[in-house]
Amino acid sequence: MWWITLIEIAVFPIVAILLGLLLLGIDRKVAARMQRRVGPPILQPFYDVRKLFIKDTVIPKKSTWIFDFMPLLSVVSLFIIILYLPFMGLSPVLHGDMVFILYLLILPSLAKVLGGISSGSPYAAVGSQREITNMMGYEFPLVTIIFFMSWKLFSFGVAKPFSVASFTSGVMWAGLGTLGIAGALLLLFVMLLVIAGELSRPPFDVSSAGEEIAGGITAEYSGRNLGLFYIADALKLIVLTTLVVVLFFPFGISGFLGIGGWFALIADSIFYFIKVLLLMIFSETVLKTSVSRLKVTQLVNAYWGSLLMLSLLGIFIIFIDMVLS
Amino acid sequence: MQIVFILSMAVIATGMYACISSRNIIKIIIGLGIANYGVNLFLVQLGYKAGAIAPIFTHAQSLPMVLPTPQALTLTNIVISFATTALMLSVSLFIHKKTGSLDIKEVGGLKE
Amino acid sequence: METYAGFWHVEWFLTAFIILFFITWLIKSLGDKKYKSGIQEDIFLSGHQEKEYSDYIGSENLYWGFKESLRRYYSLMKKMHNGIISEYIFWFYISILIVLTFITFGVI
Amino acid sequence: MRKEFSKPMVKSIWIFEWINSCGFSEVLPLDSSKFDMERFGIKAVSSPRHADCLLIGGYQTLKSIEIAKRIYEQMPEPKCVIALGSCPISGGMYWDSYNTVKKVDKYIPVDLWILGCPPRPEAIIDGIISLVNAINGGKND
Amino acid sequence: MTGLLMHLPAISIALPLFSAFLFQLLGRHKKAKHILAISSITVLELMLILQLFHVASAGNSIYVFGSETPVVQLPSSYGIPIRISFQVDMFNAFLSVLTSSVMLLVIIFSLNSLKEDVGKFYVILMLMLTGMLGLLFTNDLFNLFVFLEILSLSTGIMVMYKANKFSVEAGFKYLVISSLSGLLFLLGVGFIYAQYGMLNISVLASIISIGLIEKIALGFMVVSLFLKSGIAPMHMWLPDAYGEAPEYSVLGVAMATLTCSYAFIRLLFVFSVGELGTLLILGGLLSAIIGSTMSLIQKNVNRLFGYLALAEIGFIVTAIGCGLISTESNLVFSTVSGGLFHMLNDVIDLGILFFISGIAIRIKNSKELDNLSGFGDNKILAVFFILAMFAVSGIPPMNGFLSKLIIYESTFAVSPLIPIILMISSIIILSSLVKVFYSIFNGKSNKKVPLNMMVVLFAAVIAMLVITLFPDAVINNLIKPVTDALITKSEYRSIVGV
Repeated sequence: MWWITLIEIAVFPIVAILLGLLLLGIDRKVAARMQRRVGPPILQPFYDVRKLFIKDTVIPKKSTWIFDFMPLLSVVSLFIIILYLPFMGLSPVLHGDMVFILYLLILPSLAKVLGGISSGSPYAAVGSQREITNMMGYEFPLVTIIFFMSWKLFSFGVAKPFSVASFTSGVMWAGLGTLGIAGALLLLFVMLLVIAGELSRPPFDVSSAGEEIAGGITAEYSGRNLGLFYIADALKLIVLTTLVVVLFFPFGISGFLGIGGWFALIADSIFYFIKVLLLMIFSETVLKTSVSRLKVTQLVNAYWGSLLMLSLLGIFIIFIDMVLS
Repeated sequence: MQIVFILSMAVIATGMYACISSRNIIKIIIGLGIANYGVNLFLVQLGYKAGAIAPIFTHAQSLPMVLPTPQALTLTNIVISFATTALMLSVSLFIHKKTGSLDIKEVGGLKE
Repeated sequence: METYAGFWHVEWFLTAFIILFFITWLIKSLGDKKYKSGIQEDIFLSGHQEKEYSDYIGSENLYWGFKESLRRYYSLMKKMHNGIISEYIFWFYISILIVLTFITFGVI
Repeated sequence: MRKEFSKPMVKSIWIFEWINSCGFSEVLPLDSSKFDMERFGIKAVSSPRHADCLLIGGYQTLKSIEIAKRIYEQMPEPKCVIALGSCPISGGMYWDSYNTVKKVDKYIPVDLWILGCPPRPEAIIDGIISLVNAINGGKND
Repeated sequence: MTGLLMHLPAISIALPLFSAFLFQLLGRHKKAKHILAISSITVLELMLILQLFHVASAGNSIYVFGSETPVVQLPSSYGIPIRISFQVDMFNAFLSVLTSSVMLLVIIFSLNSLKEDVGKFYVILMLMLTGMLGLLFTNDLFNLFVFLEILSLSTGIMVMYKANKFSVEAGFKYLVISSLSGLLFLLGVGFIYAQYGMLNISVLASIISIGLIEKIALGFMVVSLFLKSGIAPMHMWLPDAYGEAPEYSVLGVAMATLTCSYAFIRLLFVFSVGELGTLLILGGLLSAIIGSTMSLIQKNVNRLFGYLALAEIGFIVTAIGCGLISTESNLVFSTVSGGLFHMLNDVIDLGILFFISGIAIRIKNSKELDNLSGFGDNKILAVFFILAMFAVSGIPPMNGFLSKLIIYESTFAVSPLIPIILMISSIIILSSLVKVFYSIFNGKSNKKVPLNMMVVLFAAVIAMLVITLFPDAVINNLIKPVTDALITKSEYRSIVGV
């Protein structure tokens, strides 16, 4: 059976790229619609990537060899995360646990930072140290939520509380009173903001701030390197929304509709696509069109201060609910 | 027996207080020395028996003898504290040559 | 490798890494590689022609944002690590008191 | 020689604006909901490395044309230049002052002239569309 | 052959001492001194590896000084162990191999950066090694104090080796701290001696009943060892010492700190004092937080790595603390094995970082981060640094990630707050390492890296890759027996049949 996994290892990433770019297109379209603009065609990201791959790839004189290697590493690490998450509603191709995925989520932005640093341009250096500050920021609430949920699994007596498979058993909503559901919704709200932070979307896009530091991290990237970063951004969108799906809405639709075999597969993947789409819209398209950029200090205060307090509040509410019931 | 124990604790306490309250390096070293003497005093009085003689076996009278091991411990500790104090004094000499003062504020060059 | 509450398989990670590295390298090789050297390779400094510039940001002001937002914590740390040896010994005495109270009153 | 624009470039053109004076107030509404340039895949970009088109607007002095030339040099190869308004064409209102550059074409190869001082947003959009049709129609120069 | 094996613990102390003495006789020809140093350390390391395999197969071995046959039931009328004895079990055999290989790498690393005072440097290094090996093997409380003092004095001098204004100050602080800690350790030993009249650890462990006096005595002993291994509130001397020690022998000073942490881990587990677990966790978390946040704002590269070492000690101590608290045997085993496995990984990863910073400082001869740039075009160094950065901050698949995975997933059963704080501090460690990467691998200057430094770096990286690629092999036949040796105290206690 291992050769099936090899095929899946090769096929899933390609599907993920297409899905990611499609989602980016829908995201830009919905954002435009919100501003009563016509907005680009849905397939615009595909045209962008195709155009980027045609253009020259300029390697600055002052940049080191890492500059050219890092876009590759960031896309590869995102591909690997996709294999460990239940992509398209199916069970994950490879079995890993949550701590591994949390740490692997650092790799893409770390690769981007290393590339930005070694590109030799001061804009990119400022952008990359802002990106690291952003990363240090959003890790706190993210780690708190995930460790709380695995601790909850542990208190339910699950054998391997950290493995992704045990997460898909719907730990979030199991055995929750009304109070618990309020707490869980609070955690979902915090998670959506953290997702927007990880994708460095407008309220938190200090690292690729167009106006202040011309182009941010990718100031010196052009042509196919920039195309790879564009694909990495799309993949990150897929990975993060799938992570939220795993944490909060892991249940499939086929069981509900009671259809089996191939149709179940298709129904599940469509339901998964809808879930991912809604999550993306509520998490970052709404934020993109409504909130302007934060300063770097406000960013860290937002994560370590208010968002963390919100997540602790949510955890506390759920804890009370568990104690009461 | 209790008195010597409390006295040695007092000596150790004064030595340790001297370390934190003094502003001069030499005084810190002296404080450490005093604390060492306190510990030695404490160690020696552990083996004490009333009316016993020094534990020297060569043609000793047949009287009860004091316990020898704590005295061995004290001897070693004296030697070690001697070596450490000598080293620290030579280092403070070197510090004075380099920084021109023995005050811990000036010497404290390595900030956060 | 089995841990208390999870597991970690190196071999699957490495095979996935190698295969996907090859696939990404293929994707990257679709793009165009050649470019015109000369001015095009200089760093974009909003068009200014700097003869000799140091593009290096001193290690003092890296992570300014993080330091700025944790200003109170870092000022506390500056006071704590102020290089005076009697302060360090004072902290040692505090820890002795804490440990002794912890160990005598058996506070688990 | 310059690499020629090819067909896939047309659907997504990223412009880098180098606009000195009045031109910018006209380019700004292009992102607005009335004249949405994004529906043609045109996006304003902040670094010449990412850009395809250099939008030169407003009168160029001898110093600023130096910088514009450098930016043009730093753009990756298949690139085009759009001159915005009458100032780049003939120095516009300041044609008789000593330091304005009368004809930008002498310094940077310009592909598209958009007339008007400053040209209205519709004129800018129409100019870019004609550039797109020109490329589609195969006439590259 | 078995005769040699019996005497191994004694030889492992005698050999460095004897070679330290020999250096003075060799006078001025440097070449002979280099050869003597390398040969004596390699011989020592081979013997220790031999001993590791012997202990792995035949269980603990004890060596009694001064009695007829080296391994004998302790004589005397009714069995009071009055002789000093060394006990070698899996835990300290493994650490002794680690220590001697670190010292070997330090010697090879500093071959060509020593100008003329070669003999002095090797004497100090050998004394440090004697202190460390003695601290590891000793089975006698007072003997532990004596070796602690030897180690402190020689490491203090090593920190002062460069004899400039700052290193002398750092060395002085190190000496004051060590003598204070030795003093209080002796006070604790005195209390124990007052109560039981004997000093042998394994015998004491079997007959001790933890009352008030024993608690105070253990409290004093353990606090002074906390101070020596730089746990949180008492850690200020550690970055000074690492920042100012000569760049080629910083890893030796780091190894000295880890050996002191071995000492208090051994004491806590042998005397099974459970109360201190919470304190260890608090101290570990505090040092993880302080270590990582303070390393962000440093300007001196070795001082920055000093704060990283502090954070890594925080990880180890938290894991050991959780092991002390928890009761369920499976949890105790996985937390302690996580801590020890992290000790091994931490030594290797920090070793690579210190070697790379040593190379950078040696070529640019300045410790400030701002003028270390110029290694942009050196591909090998950049790859090694990135691998070490992934390892220290625990990014998969590197070896740091393995031990941190075990630590997170076992300490979280004690309380979920612990892994959250540890994970945040390891992210901050990553960002301070990115800052170092930015300073070092920036410009282009084709300076040649000396060969011996590259050889040492290769050795450390190969060790890291071996652990990364074969985690199960390393854990099952190295970390598992070591943790068993530490946790199951029965064999450690019963070896000295009273």
